[in-house]
Amino acid sequence: MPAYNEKVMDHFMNPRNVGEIKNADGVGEEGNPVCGDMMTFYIKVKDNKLDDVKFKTFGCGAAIAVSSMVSEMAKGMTLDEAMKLTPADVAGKLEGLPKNKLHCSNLGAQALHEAIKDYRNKQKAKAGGK
Amino acid sequence: MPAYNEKVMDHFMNPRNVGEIKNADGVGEEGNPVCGDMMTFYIKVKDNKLDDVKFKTFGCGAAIAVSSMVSEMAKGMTLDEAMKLTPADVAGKLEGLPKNKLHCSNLGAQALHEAIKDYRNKQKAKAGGK
Amino acid sequence: MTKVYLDNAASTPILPEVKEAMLPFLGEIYGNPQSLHDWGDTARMAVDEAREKVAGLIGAQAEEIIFTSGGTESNNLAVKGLALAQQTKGKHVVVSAIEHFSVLHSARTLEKWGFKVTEVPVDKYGVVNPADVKKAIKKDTVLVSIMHANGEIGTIEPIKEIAKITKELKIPFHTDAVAAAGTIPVNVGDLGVDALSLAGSQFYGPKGAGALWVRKGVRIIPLLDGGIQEGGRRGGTENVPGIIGLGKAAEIATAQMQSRIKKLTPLRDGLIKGMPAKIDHVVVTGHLTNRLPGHASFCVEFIEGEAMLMLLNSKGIAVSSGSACTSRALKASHVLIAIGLSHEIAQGSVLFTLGLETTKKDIDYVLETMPPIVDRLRQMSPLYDKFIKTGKGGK
Amino acid sequence: MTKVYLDNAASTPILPEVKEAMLPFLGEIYGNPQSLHDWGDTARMAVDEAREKVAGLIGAQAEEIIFTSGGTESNNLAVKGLALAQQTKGKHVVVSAIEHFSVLHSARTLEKWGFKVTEVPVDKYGVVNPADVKKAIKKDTVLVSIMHANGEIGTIEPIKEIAKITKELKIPFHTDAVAAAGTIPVNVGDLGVDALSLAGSQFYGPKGAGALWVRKGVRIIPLLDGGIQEGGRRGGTENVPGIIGLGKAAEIATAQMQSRIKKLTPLRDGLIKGMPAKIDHVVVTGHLTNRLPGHASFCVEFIEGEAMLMLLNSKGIAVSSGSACTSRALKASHVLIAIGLSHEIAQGSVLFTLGLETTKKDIDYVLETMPPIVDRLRQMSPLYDKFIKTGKGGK
Ligand SMILES: Cc1ncc(COP(=O)(O)O)c(C=O)c1O
Ligand SMILES: Cc1ncc(COP(=O)(O)O)c(C=O)c1O
Repeated sequence: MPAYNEKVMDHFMNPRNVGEIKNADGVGEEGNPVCGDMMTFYIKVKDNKLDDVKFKTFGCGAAIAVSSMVSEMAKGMTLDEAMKLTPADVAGKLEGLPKNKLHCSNLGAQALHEAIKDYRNKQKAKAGGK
Repeated sequence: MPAYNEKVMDHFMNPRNVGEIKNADGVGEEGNPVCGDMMTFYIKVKDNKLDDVKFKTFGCGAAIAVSSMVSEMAKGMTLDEAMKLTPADVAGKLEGLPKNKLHCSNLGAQALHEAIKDYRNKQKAKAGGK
Repeated sequence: MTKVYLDNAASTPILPEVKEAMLPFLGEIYGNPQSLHDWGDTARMAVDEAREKVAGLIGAQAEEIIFTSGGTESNNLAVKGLALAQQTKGKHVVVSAIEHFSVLHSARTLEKWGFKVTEVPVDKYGVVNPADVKKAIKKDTVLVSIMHANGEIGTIEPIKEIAKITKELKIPFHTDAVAAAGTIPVNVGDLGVDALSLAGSQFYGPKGAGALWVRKGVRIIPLLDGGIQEGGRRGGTENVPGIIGLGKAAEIATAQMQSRIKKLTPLRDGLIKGMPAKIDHVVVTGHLTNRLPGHASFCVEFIEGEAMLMLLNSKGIAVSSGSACTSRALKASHVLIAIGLSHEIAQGSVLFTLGLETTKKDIDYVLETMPPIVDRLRQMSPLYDKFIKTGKGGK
Repeated sequence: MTKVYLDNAASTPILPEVKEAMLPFLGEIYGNPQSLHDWGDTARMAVDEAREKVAGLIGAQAEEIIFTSGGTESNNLAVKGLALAQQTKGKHVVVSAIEHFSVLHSARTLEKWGFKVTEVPVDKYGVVNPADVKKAIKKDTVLVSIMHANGEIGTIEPIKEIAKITKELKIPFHTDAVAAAGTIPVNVGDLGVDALSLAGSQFYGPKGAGALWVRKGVRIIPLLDGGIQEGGRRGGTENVPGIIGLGKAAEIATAQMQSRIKKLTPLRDGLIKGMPAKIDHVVVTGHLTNRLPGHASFCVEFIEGEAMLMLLNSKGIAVSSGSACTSRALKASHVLIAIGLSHEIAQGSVLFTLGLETTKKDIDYVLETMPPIVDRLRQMSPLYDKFIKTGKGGK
C-alpha cells in the first residue's frame, strides 16, 4: 500500500461528501487528468457561509482523501475563512501525506477556492445585471 | 580443494621417490621459488639407464604430484628415452591437470632432463680428463 | 477474508521444493565455493550443478552462465558490459521504447559515456517491428537489446526475427528475458541471440538471484570488478543459497513449462474476455493472444490505478498498475505511452499476473469484485460525469 | 574425523537465529517490497526493520543504508559511484596498496575512465601511515578509499586518523569495512568516514547480502541503473530473505560484539604464539596485536601454501592461503608483497580465521597437526635442504 496513515485511509475508504450539488452556487475545477489528478468542487452558500460542499475526484488515494477532508473542513466556514484554507492545513488535518503526494493537497484547496471564486463572480454578475 | 583428480591426489598424498641421492650421478634443478615452484631431481645411472630417480620439490600439490609421476615414469628408462619424456606425457599419465597448473608439468620433465644433462656433462668432463 | 495474489510479475512465491533445496545452504553447507578445502568443494559442486540447471532452462552451456543478483544486474551487465567491450568498433546501441528501466537507464548511462542510443518504437500491441530494428542499425552499432516479453503488457517480441538481422550484420544481440524465461519456452540456440537475462523471482525462485547468459566467444566487460568468480566476469562471493534456489526453480520450470502454460492460459483468457464483458470502457493492453500465459492487463477508463489497487487490496486482491500515481516519480508508465495510450487512459492501468496458485475461483472472484469497485470510483470521477453528460472524453 | 573450520574470513556459517528469521521470507512472505498491497507492505516493513538493524550495527541512520549483493558490489558502488559523482571536481583517487581486489580493480576501471590512482604503501605490519595519505592527496583528489581491516593479514587501519585529514580537506572518504563490520566495533560517527562497505557473510549472515552506508548529503552515482529501489541509488528487486538475514546478523553482532571479541582474542593469541613456538621459521603476518580478534596469519618458510592447505584438509582442517599457487592467476597475494615479504616467503602463506564455533580444543588440534605437516613438506623441499646445508635462504 502507499504509505498512507490511518486518517488518510479512512477518508479514502469512506470519503465524505462525494457527489454533485444540483444547481450549485459555485463550481470549481482544478487539476488535469493528464497530470494524474482532477477535482471538481460544488458549493452551496447561505449567509456567506458554506452550507454544503460536495466533490468529485479523479485520482489516487491521496487525492480522494484530500478532497474528502477539504469538504469536511470547509463545511460551515465563512467564505473568507474557506479562502484562507491552505494545502498545509489539509495535510495537517490528515496527519501527513507521503512527500510525493503533497501536490494532491494543493489541488483540493485550490478547487474549493475556485468554486468560491465562481460563486463570487456569479454574484457580481447578478449584481451588475440588476 | 583444487580441481585435482584422484590420480593426482594419490601422487600428492603418497609421493613416490621423495628424497636425495647421496653421490648422485646427476642433479638437475628447475624453477624458481619466486615463481612458485622449484624442483631438484637426483639420478643414478647404470648401463645408460636410470637406475634410481629421486626428487625434492617446493611447490603446490600439482608440482609434487608431477615430480612423483616423473620419477616413477623415468625409473628404468634409458637416458635417451628419458630425454624424450614430455610434459604432455606426464600430464597424460596423471590423467589431466587443471589448466592453470599445466606449467608444473613442464618443470618436472625439465628438471629430470637437467639431471641427465648434468650426468652427461660430468661424463664428458671425466672422458676429457683422462 | 479471501486472499488472491495476482501480482506474480512483481514477485512469485518460492516453491516449497526450491526452499527445501536452499535450506542446507543456510545451514550446514556454508563454505565459500572458491575455498580450497572440503567445505569449499561442497559449495562449489552445488553451484556448478545449479549452473547446469539454469543452462538447461534456456538450452545453453553451463560455463556460459554468469550468476548475478537479479534481473536488474543482469541487464546492467549486459548493456554496459557488451557495449563497453566493443566501444572501439563503435558507440551506438539500439533498444526498444518499452524496455525495463534497468535496460533503458543503462542505455542512458552509456549516453553519458559518449554512446548514442536509438529507441525503436512499438505498435499499439507493444510489438517491435524487426524492420524498424534493421532501420535503426547504423555502421557503428555495437549492441541491440530488445526484451523477450514485456512485464507490464505481457507482449512477446519477435526475437528470432530480430536475431536474423543482427546475425547477418554481426552485431551482438541481448534480450532481457526476465519476464519470459521460466514462463515460456526460451532456447538461446533457437532464438539466435548472444546474451540473455533472467531472474529467479519471476519463476518461483528466490529474490536476489539471477543470471546473464553470454554466448561463448562474446566479450563482456565486468560490472562488478573484484575476484575471479564467474570466470572473472562477475566478482563477489557467490550467493550460494540464492544460486541453488535459482537452479532448482529452473529445473522445475523446465519440467513443468507446458503444464503451467496449459493451466494459466485459459485463466488469463477468462480475465481478458471477462473484464470488458463485465465493465464498459475497458481497454486490454498488450497483444491479445501473443502474450505471457498468466498475464492480463487493462486500462479502465475514467478512473485511476492506485485507487483501484487500494480498493482491490481491501477485498484481498493484490495487483499492480502502471499509473502515474503508483510510480514514485508520478509519471505514467513509459510502456503504456509507447503503445499510444493517452496519459488519461494510462492512469486507469491495472495488471493481473496469475501464478501457479491461481484458481478459476480466484478469477471469478476478481470478475465479481472489480465492477462495483470501478463503479464506485466512476461515481466519484468528474471525468466519468462529463462523459455521461456529454459523451466526450471516452476513448 | 575431527572437523575444524578455520576459514571464517572466506565465509562464516549462518547463525541458526539468522536462518530462522529468513525462513518466512522463503515461504509465506513473498511480496515485492515495492508493491502497493498487503503482500508488498509486509515485505517492505520487514526490509525497513532490517535497515534499522544494519544501521544500528554501525551507528548510522537507516535511510543512509543501501542494500547490495555483498562486499564486492558495495565496494564497486562506493569507489566508482563516489568518484563519478565528483568527476567535475577532479579525477584523482587514493587507495592503499592492500585493498581488496573489489576496490583495487574498481580503481583500475576508473583509470580507464581517465582517473589517476595513487596507491599508498603500508609498513611491514600492513599499517597505512596517515601522513602518507595526506601526501598522496592532490588538488584534484575526489575520493580516498582505505580499508578498515585487511582480510588476509588481519591488520586494523587507523581510519579515524585518516578521516581527520580527509575531513579537513573535504574529500569523501570510503572505507571497506567488509572484514571489520560485525567483528569489531565500527561506528561511522566516531570514525568520521563518509561511506562504508559491509557484508553479511563475514558475520554469520547470509551470502549475497551486503550494504553500503553513504553519509546523508554525499552524492553517489548508481552502479545498477533501474528502478527506484534503495532511494534510487540501487535498482533491482530487493533480495528480501538476504536482507532480513543481514539485519538479524547485524542485530546479534551488535549485542554480542564484546563477548565475541573476548572469546576469540585468546584463541587467536594461542595460535599466534603457539605456531612460532612449535615450528621454526614461521613469520606472523600483519600486526601482532592491533588485528582482527579471530585472525591468525603466517608465512611458513621453505614450503608452499596450497600443499599445506591440502594436507591440513586431509586432517579435517579448513584454512586458506595467499600463495601464488592458490590463486587462479598464480600470483602471490599483493597484500603479502606490499608488507615487504619476498615472493618466496609469501608462498608459505597460511591463514587461520576463527569463528564462534572455534574451541580451545580446535586450536590445540591445529598446533598438534601443523608441525608434522610442515615437517613432511620441508623434508620434500629443496629450499629447506639448501637452508639446512648452507644456512642460506632463511629470512
Ligand atoms: C522485463 C524485466 N526486466 C527486468 C526486470 C528487473 O528484474 P529485477 O527486479 O529482478 O532486478 C523486470 C522486473 O520485473 C522485468 O519485468
Ligand atoms: C576486506 C574485504 N573487502 C571486500 C571483500 C569482498 O566481499 P564479497 O566477497 O562479499 O563480495 C572481502 C571478502 O572477503 C574482504 O575481505
